[in-house]
Amino acid sequence: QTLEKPKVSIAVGGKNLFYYLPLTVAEQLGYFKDEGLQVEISDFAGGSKALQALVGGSADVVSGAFEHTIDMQVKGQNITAFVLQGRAPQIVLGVSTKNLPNYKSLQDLKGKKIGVTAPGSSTNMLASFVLAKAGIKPGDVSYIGVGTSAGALSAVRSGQIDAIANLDPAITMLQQKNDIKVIVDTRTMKDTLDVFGGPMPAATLYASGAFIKKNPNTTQALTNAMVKALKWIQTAGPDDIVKVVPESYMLGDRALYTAAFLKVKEAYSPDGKIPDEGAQTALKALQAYDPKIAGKTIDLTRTYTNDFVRKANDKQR
Amino acid sequence: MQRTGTVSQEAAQQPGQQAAHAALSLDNITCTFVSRENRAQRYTAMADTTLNIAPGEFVSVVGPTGCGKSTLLNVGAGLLQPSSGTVRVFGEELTGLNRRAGYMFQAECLLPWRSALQNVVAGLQFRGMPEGEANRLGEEWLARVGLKGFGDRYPHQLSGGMRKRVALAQTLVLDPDIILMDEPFSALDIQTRQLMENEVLDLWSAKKKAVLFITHDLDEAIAMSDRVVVLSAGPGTHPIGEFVIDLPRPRDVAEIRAHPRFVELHAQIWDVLREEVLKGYQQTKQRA
Amino acid sequence: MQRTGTVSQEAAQQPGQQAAHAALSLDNITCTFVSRENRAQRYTAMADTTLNIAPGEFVSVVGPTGCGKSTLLNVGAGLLQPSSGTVRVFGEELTGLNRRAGYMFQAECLLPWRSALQNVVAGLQFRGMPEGEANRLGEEWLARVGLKGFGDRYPHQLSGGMRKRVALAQTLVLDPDIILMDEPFSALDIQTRQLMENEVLDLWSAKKKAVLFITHDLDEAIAMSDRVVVLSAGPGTHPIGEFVIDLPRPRDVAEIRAHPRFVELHAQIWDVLREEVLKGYQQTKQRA
Amino acid sequence: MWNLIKPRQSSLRFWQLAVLVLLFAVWHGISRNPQGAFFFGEPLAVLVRIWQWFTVGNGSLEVSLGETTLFTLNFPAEIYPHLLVTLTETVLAFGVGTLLGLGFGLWLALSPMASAILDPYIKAANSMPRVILAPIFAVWFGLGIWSKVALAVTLVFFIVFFNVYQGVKEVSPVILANARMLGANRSQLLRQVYLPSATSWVFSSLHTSVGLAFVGAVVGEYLGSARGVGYLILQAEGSFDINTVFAGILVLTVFALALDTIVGVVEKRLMKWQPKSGETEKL
Amino acid sequence: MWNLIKPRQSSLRFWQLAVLVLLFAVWHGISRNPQGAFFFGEPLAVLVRIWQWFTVGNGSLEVSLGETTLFTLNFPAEIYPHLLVTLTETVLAFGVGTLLGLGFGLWLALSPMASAILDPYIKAANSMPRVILAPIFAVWFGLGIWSKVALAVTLVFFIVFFNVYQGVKEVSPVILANARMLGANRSQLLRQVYLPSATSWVFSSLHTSVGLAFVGAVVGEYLGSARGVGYLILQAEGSFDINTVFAGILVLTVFALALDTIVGVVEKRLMKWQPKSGETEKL
Ligand SMILES: Nc1ncnc2c1ncn2[C@@H]1O[C@H](COP(=O)(O)OP(=O)(O)OP(=O)(O)O)[C@@H](O)[C@H]1O
Ligand SMILES: Nc1ncnc2c1ncn2[C@@H]1O[C@H](COP(=O)(O)OP(=O)(O)OP(=O)(O)O)[C@@H](O)[C@H]1O
Ligand SMILES: [Mg+2]
Ligand SMILES: [Mg+2]
Repeated sequence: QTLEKPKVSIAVGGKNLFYYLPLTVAEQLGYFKDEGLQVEISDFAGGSKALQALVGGSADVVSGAFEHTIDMQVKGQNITAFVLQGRAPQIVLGVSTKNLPNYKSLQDLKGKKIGVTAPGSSTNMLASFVLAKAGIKPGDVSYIGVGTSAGALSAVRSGQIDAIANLDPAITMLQQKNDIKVIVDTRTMKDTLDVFGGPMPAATLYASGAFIKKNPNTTQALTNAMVKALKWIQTAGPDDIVKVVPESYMLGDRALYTAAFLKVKEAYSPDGKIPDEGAQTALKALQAYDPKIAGKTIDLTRTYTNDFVRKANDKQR
Repeated sequence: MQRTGTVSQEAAQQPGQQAAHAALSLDNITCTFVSRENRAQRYTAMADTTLNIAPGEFVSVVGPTGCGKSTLLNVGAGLLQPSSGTVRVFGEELTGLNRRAGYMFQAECLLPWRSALQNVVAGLQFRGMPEGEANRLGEEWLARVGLKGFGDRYPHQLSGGMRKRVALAQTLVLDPDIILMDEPFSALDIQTRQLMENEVLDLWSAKKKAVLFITHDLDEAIAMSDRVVVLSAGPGTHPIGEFVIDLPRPRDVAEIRAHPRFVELHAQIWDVLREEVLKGYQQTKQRA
Repeated sequence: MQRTGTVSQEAAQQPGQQAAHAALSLDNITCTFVSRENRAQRYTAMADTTLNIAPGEFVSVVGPTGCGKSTLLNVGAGLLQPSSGTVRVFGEELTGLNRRAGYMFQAECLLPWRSALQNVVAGLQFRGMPEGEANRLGEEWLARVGLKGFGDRYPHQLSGGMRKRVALAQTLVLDPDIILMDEPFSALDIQTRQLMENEVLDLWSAKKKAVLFITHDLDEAIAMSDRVVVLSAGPGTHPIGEFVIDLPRPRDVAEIRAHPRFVELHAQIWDVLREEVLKGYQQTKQRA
Repeated sequence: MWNLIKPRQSSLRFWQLAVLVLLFAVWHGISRNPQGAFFFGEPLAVLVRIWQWFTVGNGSLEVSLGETTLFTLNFPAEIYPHLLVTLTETVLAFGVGTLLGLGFGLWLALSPMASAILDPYIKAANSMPRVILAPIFAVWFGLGIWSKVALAVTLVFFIVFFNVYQGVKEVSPVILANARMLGANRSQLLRQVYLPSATSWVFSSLHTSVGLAFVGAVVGEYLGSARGVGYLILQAEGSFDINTVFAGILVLTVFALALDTIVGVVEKRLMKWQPKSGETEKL
Repeated sequence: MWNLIKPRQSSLRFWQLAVLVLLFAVWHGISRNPQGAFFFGEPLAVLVRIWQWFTVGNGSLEVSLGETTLFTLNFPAEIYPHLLVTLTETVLAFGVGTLLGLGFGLWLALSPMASAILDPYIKAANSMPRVILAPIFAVWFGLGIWSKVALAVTLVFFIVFFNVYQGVKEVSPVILANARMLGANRSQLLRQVYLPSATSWVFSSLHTSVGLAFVGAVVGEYLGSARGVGYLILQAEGSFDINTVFAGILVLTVFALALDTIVGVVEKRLMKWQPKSGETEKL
């Protein structure tokens, strides 16, 4: 089997997030090389920038959220996810213990400031989704983009925001210092099912339909590597992770990193399959949140394919 | 003023005949400056001025300070568009710059980023003369104006009089058909001045250029020129007297001053000029 | 040169006595310019120059162009640090600017963003004079230099001679104790020039200022001064002759020229000066 | 033919409009291609979006000082509070940055030792990527407008600073000597000589920094805020609504031009002493 | 006492060093407080990081043209490929931006009609937040260095442009008239009059834009790249490794100063005709 395109450029928005850990594992353990691939991973300031690089044709494949495939279908771009990395969004909603020490229920968040990574991002979506279920309209709270790094921490600690929807490692850092009280934790399957009413596909590898059609072998090779990485993670302990991940991800604090890893471990897909009801859940969530998608009919079958994962799993066994 | 009247009438007939063959002919020029901010604020510096300079003629212009001599030269050089009237250069109507003229400005005009020698050869370079030849000519002219060895100084390292001499060399090295000079020697001491005057006269008599020369020194004007034009005080300056200088050539500017005809002409022109200067001075002393 | 020798020796004795009471005293001044890029490239403009000006004395300096007259004035004004020697102002050693002097520059020096009137009153404003009074004085001085009604023009809207006169008013309106003037009248026609000269003489005789005056016009120097200093040609300029002008005061600059003593002095100074100019000119013509 | 339509003063507006129409036409052409539309949006949709911003919905803005809300402004359409916030930030940044740049520029230009010592540090500060400072500003100045102002100031400041510094050094030595001889003290020299002489330098930098003040404010909002046009743009980008992104840019541009026009008017008034060519009247 | 240690030419380096030490001391002081260390890192750790960058590990850089790899460079330590990429981007952006700015500035300053027509569009372009253009540049120029160069060029260009434009307009009318009378044609006027006269303007803008070229390159990398110092900073920020962020900034700063020094040397050579004060020799 010859690869149509051994040189593959992968775009990712925030490479060192736990959200994209399988990609890093595959890269670091040399799984891509094993498949004969030469990948170059470009890191972007955000998931939407990575997607833009794909649409613009400068990146071949994106490691990004599954929702993007649905979003892009509305925009007339045909994009297909072909391997799942995470089955839970890993987003955590917490309230500031400083500003709201007496937090009781979601109703307390009315009129408050909620920090999200960026307005319109999936953290924003989750927060709106959770609040909507409690009967709070988007206009009743204000969302502030605080990013995923130092800005997010300082916004909570200095009391500039009352609640935060964010990802690891920021969340674990806040939890350790008792800065926030977690109220929704989609790092766990339980909360994910609670909130979304079904499994929620999170990080995937996706590419344009045309790319997949033109380069099936390359796509297969990528999938093989990713599935191998996912399997490795299932069996890996904290010590293994620490060995694999680049030193610089460790934030100078291994204990913190391993603690965070144990929290999110459950969220990684064991086999890379995108569950069919998961796609439904994602669409429902988007429709509830984004009026532009609400009215549209979406052909979900075009947004993902499990063909490659199936073959990869067969091969692994 | 009667005497002057006749002189200027006599002169006034000439332009009509001369205009066709003149090297530079200003015909009925009026120059009105307007302020850009306030169009109502205007000043007519020159009104209905007619002046013709034949090829090979040396014409000096004298007049009270601020009357409009520099303006006249700017018009002749094509740097200033007159409000009305036409300028002709060797019979052709002038539009844009007067390419056949060399102009030595009254104000400081050396290129500050070029050394003295580079300033002198600037015009030659613009005309595409090879470097070596240009520099040779430039050095020669620097020596002629008494600045040999100062070629590598920048303008700010030269004295006021030296800068003027560099500017003189810069203009004359190009050997233009019409030479316009605005108070070229005012910053020089008498002796150097006379040396320079003789230098210019030599050049002029060898090549018979048309020269329009502005000066405040009546001696200088008479000693050098074929004709002296006296301008009235502003506003609305115009020629009020033209005197043909019928002194023998070649002249030495120092010796000619003793010539009896020189003294006579000096007295005549001085008469006209003095009245005009006083008039101008009184005017500005009394103006609103 | 013998005759000059005696004169200058006689003068040379005075400085020693005068230095203590002098308004401005330059003692053994040497000025060497060095190029910043190339420290070896140097030019000694002035060497071992001693000059004292008593309070109320009018001293003129003449010399060939480029000899170092402006440099001398810059040193006196405190704008240029001499390489060696000391400057004293009313007995005190000068460090920094000479605050008691007014300096009319040779180059264009008006503030281009101020109108003529605003330029004249600039110094008054700096001294904190109330606006109304300053403007009244300014208008008065504008009229004195024959520029009444031109107060609202910006410098670029004035002629060369007008700008010079504004600069003159700008300096004199401040009524400084020491007046330094660098070729103040060179851009003016003879008549205006004489009017200005008389204006300056009137002011000087009324207030008895110390004046250091640079000019290329020997007539002007003699007509106005108590003493005329002749500088040698550069490099290494120094006084080579001092002439006390013992003409009666008050003088009218136009009339005094006919005075027999004037003619005599003129001839004496001219003798010294001429040789010097020719020497300077020859030098620069022959220099490397 | 060319002579008839050749650009001249009278047909200036026409030609400017022609360029505008051309730009829109090219844009429209690009947007016919879906790939192009994805990146550049569609001009018509963008204009519709702007129209909606200014007509549909309503907005409100709480003006508060510290913890207490002073008053609440209500607006007839959605865009106003955002626009007001962004404009406030920009104008503040422009003002503060200009003043700081002027002050520092003058100070360092006039004290050669201070400038020699601090020179490398200022240049270092100028080459620091400001985006990285955003979180720090957020801590110091909060998430309100002031952190955005601070970010924009770091852009404006250096541009004004370098030009003022150079402008002051370019003052004609003779004019300076003259003013000193006329008795001007330090502060008078500053106000009456250095500043007027440096005006054209200052204004050149102001034209650049008007634009960069907007850029700074928007990027600041983009990195973390609850309102402002940058917030709208960021939100639209998150949901791949490129039309709204361009609508935001267009609105900002119009206001940048307005601010620049004001700068231009001031410049013209202050520079009226400068010689211009063609001062004779043609009859 | 003050006179003894007062800054003067000879003790300049000492004082610069003193400021540096002071800065590090303050920084160290801040970093004793954990909150401070969180935002500003610890100077010692930062220096260690830099040391490691330059000594530990190895790096390689594939230089490729289009799809084909031309050759692979191998380096003795980690930082070199990143540094090389960023420096290349910066220098390219600086060069291209300066040339474009010069060209456009000269053209518009000398053709008043074109400048009148295009004026609003240039100002509009200058006030456009460049960050938004990053994805578009990625489309046009790919994910390699050229999209970063493009982003940095948009910063450098306008700064140089506005200064050149103003600089050309400031040419002394008399000197210009003199050159024209001496027979200079358009291109000679350009090279012999406008450009030399505008040099100090150009250099003022170059000092600003050296810094901004770095900022542009780093922000470009920050918004999306696979290598470069900006990439390192982005990685470090994502993992809260503030020491590495500051190490990156420090390294960049040093190189920015080096580039600025080169600009300064060129400036000094070209400006040697300018009058300076204190030209007499003190004996
Ligand atoms: N740009 C201008 N705007 C308005 N007025 C001007 C302008 N240029 C010159 N003038 C006026 O025109 C008149 C003539 O000026 P011009 O420079 O020609 O005088 P001039 O004869 O050369 O004087 P001078 O002997 O002093 O050099 C003056 O009154 C001057 O104020
Ligand atoms: N900054 C400088 N660097 C080098 N040489 C200089 C500098 N300034 C003046 N000089 C030289 O010093 C000498 C004297 O100059 P200065 O300006 O004093 O002459 P001056 O007597 O005023 O001449 P003029 O009558 O022409 O005004 C000249 O040879 C000049 O070249
Ligand atoms: Mg004149
Ligand atoms: Mg002089």
